[in-house]
Amino acid sequence: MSASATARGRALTSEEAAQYRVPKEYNQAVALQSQLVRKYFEDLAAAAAKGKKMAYGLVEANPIEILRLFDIPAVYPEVFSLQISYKGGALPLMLAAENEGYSTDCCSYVKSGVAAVPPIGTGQTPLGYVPKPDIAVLTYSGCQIYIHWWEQYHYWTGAKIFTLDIPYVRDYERDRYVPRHDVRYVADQLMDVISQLEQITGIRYSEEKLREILTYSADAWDHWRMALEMGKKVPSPLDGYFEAIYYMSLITLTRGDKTTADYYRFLVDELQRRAEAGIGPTPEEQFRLVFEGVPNYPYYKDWWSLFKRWNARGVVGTYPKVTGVVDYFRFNPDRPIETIAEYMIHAYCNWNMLMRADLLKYYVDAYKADGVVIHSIKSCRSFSMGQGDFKEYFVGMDVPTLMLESDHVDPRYYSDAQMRNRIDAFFESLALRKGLK
Amino acid sequence: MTLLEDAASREPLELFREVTEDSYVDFSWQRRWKEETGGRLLGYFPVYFPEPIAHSLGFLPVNILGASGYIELEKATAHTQSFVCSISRSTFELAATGHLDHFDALAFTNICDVARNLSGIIKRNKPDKTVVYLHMPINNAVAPAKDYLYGEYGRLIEKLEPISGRKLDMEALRRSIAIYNEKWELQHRMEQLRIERPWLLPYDEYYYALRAGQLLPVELYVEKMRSFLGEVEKRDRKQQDKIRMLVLGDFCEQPALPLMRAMEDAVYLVYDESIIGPRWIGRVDGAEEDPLMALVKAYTDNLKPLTTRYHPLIDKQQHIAELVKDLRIDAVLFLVPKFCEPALYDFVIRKLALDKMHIPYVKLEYEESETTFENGRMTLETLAESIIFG
Amino acid sequence: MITAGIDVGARYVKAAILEDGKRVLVTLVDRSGYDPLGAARKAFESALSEAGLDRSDVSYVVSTGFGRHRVDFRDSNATDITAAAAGARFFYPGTRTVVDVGAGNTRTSKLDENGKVVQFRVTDKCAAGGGGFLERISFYGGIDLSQLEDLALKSQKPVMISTVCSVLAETEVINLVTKNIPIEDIMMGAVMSVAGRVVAPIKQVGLTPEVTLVGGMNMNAAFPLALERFLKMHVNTSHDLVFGNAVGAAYLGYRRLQKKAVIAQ
Amino acid sequence: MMGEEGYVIGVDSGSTYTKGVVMHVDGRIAATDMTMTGIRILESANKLYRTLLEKAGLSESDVAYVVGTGYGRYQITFGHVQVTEISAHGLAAHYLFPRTHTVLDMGGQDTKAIRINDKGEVIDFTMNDKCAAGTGRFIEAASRALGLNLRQASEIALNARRPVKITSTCTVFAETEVLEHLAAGERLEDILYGAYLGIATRSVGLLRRVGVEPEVTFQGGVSLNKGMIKAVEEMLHMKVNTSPLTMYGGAIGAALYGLKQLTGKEEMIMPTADRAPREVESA
Repeated sequence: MSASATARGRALTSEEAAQYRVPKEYNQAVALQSQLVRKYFEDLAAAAAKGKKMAYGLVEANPIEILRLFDIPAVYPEVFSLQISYKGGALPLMLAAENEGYSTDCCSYVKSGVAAVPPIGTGQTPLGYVPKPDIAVLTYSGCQIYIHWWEQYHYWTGAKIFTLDIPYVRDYERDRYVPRHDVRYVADQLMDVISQLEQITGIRYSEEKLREILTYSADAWDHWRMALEMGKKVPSPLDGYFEAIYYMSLITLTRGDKTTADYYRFLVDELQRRAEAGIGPTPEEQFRLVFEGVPNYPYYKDWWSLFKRWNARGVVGTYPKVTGVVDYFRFNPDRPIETIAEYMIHAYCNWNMLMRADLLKYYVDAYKADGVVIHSIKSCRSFSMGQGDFKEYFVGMDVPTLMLESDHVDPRYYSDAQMRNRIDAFFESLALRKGLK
Repeated sequence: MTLLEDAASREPLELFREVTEDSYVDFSWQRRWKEETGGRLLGYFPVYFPEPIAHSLGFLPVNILGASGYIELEKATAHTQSFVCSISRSTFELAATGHLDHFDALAFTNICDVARNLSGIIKRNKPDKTVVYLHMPINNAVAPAKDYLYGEYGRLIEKLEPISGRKLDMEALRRSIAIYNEKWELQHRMEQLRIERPWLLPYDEYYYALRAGQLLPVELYVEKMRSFLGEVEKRDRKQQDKIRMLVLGDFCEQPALPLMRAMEDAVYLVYDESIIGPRWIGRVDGAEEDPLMALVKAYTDNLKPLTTRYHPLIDKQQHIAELVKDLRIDAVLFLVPKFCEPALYDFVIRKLALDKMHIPYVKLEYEESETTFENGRMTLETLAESIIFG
Repeated sequence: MITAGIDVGARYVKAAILEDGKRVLVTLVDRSGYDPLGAARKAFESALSEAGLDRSDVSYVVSTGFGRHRVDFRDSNATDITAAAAGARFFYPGTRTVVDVGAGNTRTSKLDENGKVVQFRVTDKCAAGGGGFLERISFYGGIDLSQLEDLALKSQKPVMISTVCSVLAETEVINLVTKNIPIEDIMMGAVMSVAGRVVAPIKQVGLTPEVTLVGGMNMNAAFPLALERFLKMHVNTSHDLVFGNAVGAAYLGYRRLQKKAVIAQ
Repeated sequence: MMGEEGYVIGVDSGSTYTKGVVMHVDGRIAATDMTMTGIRILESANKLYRTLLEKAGLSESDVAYVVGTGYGRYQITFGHVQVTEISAHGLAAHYLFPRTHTVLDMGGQDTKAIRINDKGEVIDFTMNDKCAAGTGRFIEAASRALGLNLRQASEIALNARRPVKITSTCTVFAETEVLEHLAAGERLEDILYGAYLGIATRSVGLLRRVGVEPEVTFQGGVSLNKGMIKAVEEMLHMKVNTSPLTMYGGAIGAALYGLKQLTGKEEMIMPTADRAPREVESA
């Protein structure tokens, strides 16, 4: 007999739900996504083979439009690290890095990122070949460790660092206030980087071309937002956390071209069809959850199934907003440089803790959620430090909140039994609250 | 007798020790100062803060350096996770338990993600407290950085003026810079003393003298420091056969004094990064016609490396190589606060340089609240044994 | 010439009596209890009587371990790392890498050809808890610590247990037990997780053969085996090395006396 | 399904011990027992199940419902249903002390802070961070390192005058801290009580995460430890409920859960008339 069933009435959990998969015809976006991501990695390898200069970029605040302008292929160590971890290949990289003196307290993104490429690694990974950086574009937004990470590359590989200093959204007295001098500062730096890239690549800067790229970005961006906001529907046609994390790959990696823009149109359309057919990520929708925090990649599907078996759907998450808080920011191709500057400022983790708490509160209300799940990881103190305070905040508002702990890349921090225990207990109490039997 | 009269009558070291121990949790000295002088209090989190700005507006800038285990982390346990460094947790505890209430403003800078978020959750729990978060530039090699930081200091002044009821006066600021330059020179003189004749000034005396500089009114401190150093330089003590050691990593969280004492039994700690901010900034150019811009340049143009501040033009490996050479260092101690990522990454960068030079080094994790120090003693004794004997 | 070594550890006091820096006459162990100094005295005295010696026969006493400064009858003291190095060289003169897994932290060191410590590491806080961990694991497995090695050696495919922290590893073991995984595979997995935590510090000091294991882990045949799997290299072990630090301390005393003798001439 | 006769059994398969209770449908506890869990979880659970029937003088047919809880709950195949020990402890605390609103459960591996409503249902809960795991086993290890058993340690701790600070969150390091203080010549009682206070502080921190609302009931293996009770009360600045039955909290809760499923009865409060079987005291 299945876990936590009730003696009378139907079961609240089922292993069928845990294993449930959205019918193929309603789940093509994911397949298409992985196909396009594969192509992205192939193009990288090809470019590297041709001896093209490789830029390393960071997910938060990546000025991908500008790199496109100068036809520089960009590698995102965060992305290849999480993909390696997702494919179960992270542990050897952790150990290799630790043998070089990196502590268990260092971010596992940094460890896998540095250990994957020479001189520590070979560049050969479960994803295929990952080139080491020639140019490392440091977008200091939302994460201080970005700086230290890029410094590691500089001292290990001699990569040249291009610095973009993005001020934190930090004025606690004035809500959502971004001083003018912040935007000007970022814009000035962008122009500085542009002129340096002109020299390196010999390509002239064309504002017109940039506008064109940004128009695609804006288009993709708007549909990306529409897709995520489908989570407001009851029942929700998508899992705004576990599925959205698949969907966010392209907005991060290939924003600014037609293919990507079309992809997000396709996604919105697919989710529409799901909604009309009453299809969602779980057989039915018993619980609606807001997710705060970075996911667990090494056990992604197992972890997800612990929620699915309760027919719980993540209706929205903060993590997909690390590429920019879509609810708040929109691209404006008419002010190309400023709009990129503003985009870089409004990465989720570049928002101060009060704004983050407010956003979560807004999510709970606007997405009619039953509770909040906070996944706290030691690796990312930018995300995690103070999540305990969020818990306090929600306890104060009588919003059920579950705190979980593991890591996003390092498999050594995941304990199946404890995860299950905490998650089951959380749903048991949610069920009581909702009077489910 | 007023607080300042009393202080004037005190032995420097006695005063230094007293205010240091008072600043773990109580800050009663500063509270009395506020009551008696009607001045304002500004508390700031490590590593660097432009003290002269606050000073010129009638604030006593006080460095909040963690409770060093003198407070139970109860609220901190609820609000912050256990993988967060001790100084941040104890600082939150101090704020949450009202020990920082008499500070009119709290200031933080972008030294790390933890300190950044800490500023936010303190504000969330103390909505009425003015909490200023300064984003110090990291792209310091480009021109816009200066204008930006100038504007950022403008933001700071905007927040402080209403509290102090004064407007910023450039002449006052110039005078503040001058007196803080004096403070820097005295601390620099003490640094040199530890480098040349470490046996004259044991670590804990040096530490009290250093920390008091972040707690006392600068005028009082400068006067006391002068007589203290005068006394120390006259000391006649015997040099022991100990190796000369460089300590790196203690730039933010404070190592427990008994740990440092235990280690100094075995070696001479000739240079360290404890309370490095005010020492790192160096002399601020008083001649500059815009004193605020002088403060800005002192930060952006500073080419001394600082773990918590990135500067594109600095080569950290070359710097540690020079440091080891110039200070005649036998071995390096990486004193890493538990869970302090910045220190952990710089460790790797610097160790790579030391490996090339065949300079022995050890890494030791510590927490401000530690109560046992055998690990540290054993580590340094072994190092000394391996260098002196064998 | 008789020299003695007293190793006052966190849990145990070990004593060794050495003759002419060659023959180990006595080694014995006792609980530190809550009077380390008393325990040290007692261990020393019983060692003497066992060797049929008198206090006056002993020309030099070296104390080591974290209670070393409290041993009031010592002639001098050495840290665990220095003592372990001397002990390892005493039993295996070819030793270049020393591994000493204590109940709390773990110490690794690299020696030059003369046995001088040139590089060493004390594990980070999070890598601690080697010895105690296995005790508790056996407890949960409902077996005696002495059975653990036989069980572990039976293991066909040891399970992977987190190497990051002994507390987490312990929880994992319990979870594994609830999953009906063969006990021998769990036990070997546990042993390997302890070994795994030692690999990084060894690599950091620079792995050079011969590798010698000092301390209590020599009692557990499974541990060196696990370590060898990670290092892909032979590891010197023997039951004598359980007393490596005490013997090493006594050996240091012997060398000290020789130096003195040389100076005297 | 069944009348006012009959029994339910709750089995709590924990990391160290498997505990069980037999409960009459009217809520009376008919028998309690415990055994080492060891590596054969189902076996020890089965063994316990039979002893319980024996003790209560019942036969299988008298048992209408069996509920499993604890880490090994999915192994207890003869159970009708499983429930997490968090929900179980909530129900049990309410059963033992009806005015309970906050529960502190200290086990060998985890510490749990649970807030419950007037029916003993879990409103909110939180568990220790990874870096603060293993409370119970730390107390054991510390005592063992000092060559004492838990009871002795607890008695000694009560005589503390100037407790030393044991600050390390990590139990591994707290352990070495204890031993080093010993070597430094600190007094035994002060070290032990210092260790208890350190744990109590962190546990109270956990309670704050869910919000402390009186009464507070202290459960789990560690809650029988007098020194720990004192420390928790000292840090919490209030009395906490404890009972010799408290280590059976999981099992009692499981039984109550079964009772609820069975009779649909919303809540069940311990019949004050009869207290727990005496021998539990010495457990």
